[in-house]
Amino acid sequence: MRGFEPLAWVFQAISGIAMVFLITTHFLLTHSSHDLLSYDSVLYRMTNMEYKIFYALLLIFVTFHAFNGLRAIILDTEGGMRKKGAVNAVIVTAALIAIFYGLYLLSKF
Amino acid sequence: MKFVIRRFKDDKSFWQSFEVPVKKGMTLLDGLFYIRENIDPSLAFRASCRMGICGSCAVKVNGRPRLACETQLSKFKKEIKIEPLDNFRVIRDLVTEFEGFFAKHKKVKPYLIANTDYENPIEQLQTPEELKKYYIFTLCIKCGSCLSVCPSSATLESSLGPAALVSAYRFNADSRDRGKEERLKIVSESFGVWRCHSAMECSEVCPKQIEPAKAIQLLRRETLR
Amino acid sequence: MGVMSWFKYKSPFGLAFAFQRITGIILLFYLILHLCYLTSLQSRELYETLTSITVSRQFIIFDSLLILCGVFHGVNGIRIIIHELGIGHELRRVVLAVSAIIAILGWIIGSYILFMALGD
Amino acid sequence: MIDCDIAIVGAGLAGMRAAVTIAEKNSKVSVAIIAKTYPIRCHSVCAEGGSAAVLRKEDSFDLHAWDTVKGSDFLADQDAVEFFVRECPKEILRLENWGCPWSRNPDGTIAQRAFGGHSVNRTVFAADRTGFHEVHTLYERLLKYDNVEFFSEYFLTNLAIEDNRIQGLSAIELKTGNLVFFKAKAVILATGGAGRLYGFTTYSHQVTGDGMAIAYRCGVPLKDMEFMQFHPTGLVPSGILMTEACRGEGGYLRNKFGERFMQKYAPEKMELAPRDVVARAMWKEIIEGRAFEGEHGPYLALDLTHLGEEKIEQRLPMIREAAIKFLDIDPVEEPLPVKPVQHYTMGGIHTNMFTETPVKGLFAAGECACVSIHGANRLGSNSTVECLVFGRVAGEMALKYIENVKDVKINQEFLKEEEKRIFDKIGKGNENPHTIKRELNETMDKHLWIFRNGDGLKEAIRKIEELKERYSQASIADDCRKFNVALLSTLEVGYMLDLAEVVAMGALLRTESRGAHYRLDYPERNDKQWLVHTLAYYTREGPRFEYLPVTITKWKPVERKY
Repeated sequence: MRGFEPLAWVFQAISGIAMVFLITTHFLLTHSSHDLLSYDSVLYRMTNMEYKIFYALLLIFVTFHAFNGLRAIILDTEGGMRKKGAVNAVIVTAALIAIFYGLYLLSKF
Repeated sequence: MKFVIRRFKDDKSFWQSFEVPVKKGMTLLDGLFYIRENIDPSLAFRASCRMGICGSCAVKVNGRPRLACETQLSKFKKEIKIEPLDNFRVIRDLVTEFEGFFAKHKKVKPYLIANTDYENPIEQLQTPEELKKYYIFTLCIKCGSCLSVCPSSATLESSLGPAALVSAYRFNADSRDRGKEERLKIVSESFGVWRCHSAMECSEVCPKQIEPAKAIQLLRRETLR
Repeated sequence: MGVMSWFKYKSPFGLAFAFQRITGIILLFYLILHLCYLTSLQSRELYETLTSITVSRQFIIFDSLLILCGVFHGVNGIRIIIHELGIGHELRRVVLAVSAIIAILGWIIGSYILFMALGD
Repeated sequence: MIDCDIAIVGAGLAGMRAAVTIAEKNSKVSVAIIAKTYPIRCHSVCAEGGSAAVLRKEDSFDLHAWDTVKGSDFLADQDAVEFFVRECPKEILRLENWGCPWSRNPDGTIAQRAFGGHSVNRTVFAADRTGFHEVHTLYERLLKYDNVEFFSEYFLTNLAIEDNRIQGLSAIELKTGNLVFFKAKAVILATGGAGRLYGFTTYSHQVTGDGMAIAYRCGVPLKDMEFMQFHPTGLVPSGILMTEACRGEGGYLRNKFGERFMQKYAPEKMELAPRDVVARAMWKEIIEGRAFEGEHGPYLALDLTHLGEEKIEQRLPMIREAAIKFLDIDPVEEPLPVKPVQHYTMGGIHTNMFTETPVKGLFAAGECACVSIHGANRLGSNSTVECLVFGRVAGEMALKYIENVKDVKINQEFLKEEEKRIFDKIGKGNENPHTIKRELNETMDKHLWIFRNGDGLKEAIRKIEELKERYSQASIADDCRKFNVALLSTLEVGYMLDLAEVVAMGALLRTESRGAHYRLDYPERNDKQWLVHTLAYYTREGPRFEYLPVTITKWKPVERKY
């Protein structure tokens, strides 16, 4: 294994496949009928432990996948590649902020 | 048939049309030679073997890179649009700068790394099955078509590009080679295999059908070990 | 050349690549929007005002397009993962056609569910 | 001005092989490879069939040498041939060690196939892309060394020679259009043949014999230029080579009655007789009306249909690909239309068996040189391996030579003269050089083809003189220096005219038939008078001819029968 890149690649794929299932589930959970989006039912889900774990997982996968994708787009440019270290640092920071902020919100319910 | 050619001269670029009489079996390269010999002797393009093995004459034909020598004119209707390859700097007319392309190829150490004796060479055995593992990837003629359509290479000039990575894989998959580690170190840098996002355009345009995208993915898999 | 260079190529594979990137960027923005929603859950009022705007007939077209983005990104992503495993390269046209069909089906089904859920 | 120790002109098999040797033996010597195209665009990539070498016990050096000498119609220098056959196997194995994907036997050893004129299966091959793989292997090997620098797309214009010693050369850098001077202690010419003298030829577009012509103008004699090889199977109408391996793998030649006509001409070897024999037989079939008639003239059939798809796909994939792409004919199902095509220049720059030319420090190897191992007719698969063997020798000889050369100085006059000649003198008239070239091609195709006769040759010489006259009024219709292809083609045509003159006059003077040179008015071989090499020297009035006896060691000339 050579550094971070192969790991990111594999995890990008794994998170991608996982998300197909997780997001489909999330979509059905929220859109199968109108009431599912009411404040009460959302709050019910947010306070339930199983749902909490489910959403925490989804949050981590989505955030990683999205920011890693963004990283690829930026590194595909001349400027991005010149400041590769900075790009990586900014992306990791942004992703971590998003994940921790999301987890913090989840934990408040 | 009308040839519409994108020309570059003295840092100016313009489109120019030529009328070329077409006979059965005539190729695009024959057409270009017709123009050079009878209409405009200054039309610059590269050509050598005219049988699809030297890789000189790749140009963009109606938006898609092709070897001029292998392109039958009968495939086209009235008009044919010819441009130099994308992702290469144009020197003149259809002639593009290839130094960078070859420099990328050189970067991946595209030669057999093995303990051999120059003065007293001995025959190394290799079964037809071992040969078959990499043979298709030896067929790269370095025409530059793949690089010219690679979206990563379009935005990032320093990425190695399909052809160089194919070369790296070709040697890594050779049973006689002992230089896997060195080569993997180079291609697993971020301008190497990680700049491929499987747009598959290289495999689509490769005139030798060697599937560069596949080679890159196989190479990428090796970096996991 | 920037983003426009993604669209220079004629083959459907290059187009799929370009759309993968664009839908990816759209979905990234949607992710940020989602985090905002999550924040709004702190207050019942805020949440209900937000949903009353976004979950409505006027918005269904955007929702449907979002589903298209998501389904395309997912299906095309899986297609790429298959090829990145080193398999199916020779059959890539077939794989592309099949994934296009799956994506369209997914989009229609998703939009239908969405539409039905909206009720009256 | 670029300074280097050894300059190699030409980046084909021979040139690159020489560079590898030099780099391998001495990493301090700076090598410049100057070539008109990028290295892997050279014509060597078009070699298809294979490379001959004695690798197995059932074969022997003497047998390979005898086959070569007999094939050459006894015009080959036998000491050179003996040296050559002993070196071949090593070169094959070296390439193997450097990564060449030779085709293999099931047990992993290098496979060998049958070829015309060889008594046993001796031809090592890499499918039907042998030259392609050899060139790529050498090029890639060269990327390993730091002291070799490529100057790709530099067009050689002249050699700087003073007191019979080489000092360097001048070349046009195509990208900028500037004239560049290379200072070198030794120069190796490996510029290839002169096939584009002909219209119907297997050659790449750039093979115009520049190196030969420049050496000739600089006073180095050309040897045996009248011997031009015609390959039996060129695809009609493009002239794309259908390798001899087609017949080596068991393909048949048929006339319009479906007969394997070779049984009349070479009952023992049939299709696998040497190329001159087969080409003559085919041309005879054509003349006597037993050929097919097509829209591009008469042709014969190369029948591979009985070999089966598997064998063709494995052994002759490129042939199949080319036939489908260019003619829409699948050789698995249908015979291919072929006729003899100009294929090889046996003659070239006069060198001894150590690749030395009469000029000190100037070496020549590969097709542009005439060591004379091919004599009057080359055997298939001897040429690629010749490039390897004599490329290596040239490299070693150049290395040895520069040991005793301190520093060279290019005469400033030479630089000025050359600038003037290229940019001020040439191309001031209004004659289209391409028209001249076309007429030259037509003349060569008509009068210097497989069968020649005195009257035709005289007519050809007259025509060439006329074209030379017109050439002095040639035009260069391009004022931009960058990648000036008009200048390039004009220069090339000039070189070709000089060579054509040598070929035609040499052929007229040689009043016998030997190997590839067949005179209808002198149909017999004449060992008494003509067991000699032709040497052509440049003079202002045209070539001056001298003759040199052939070296004979073991094998006395006998009647040649297949």
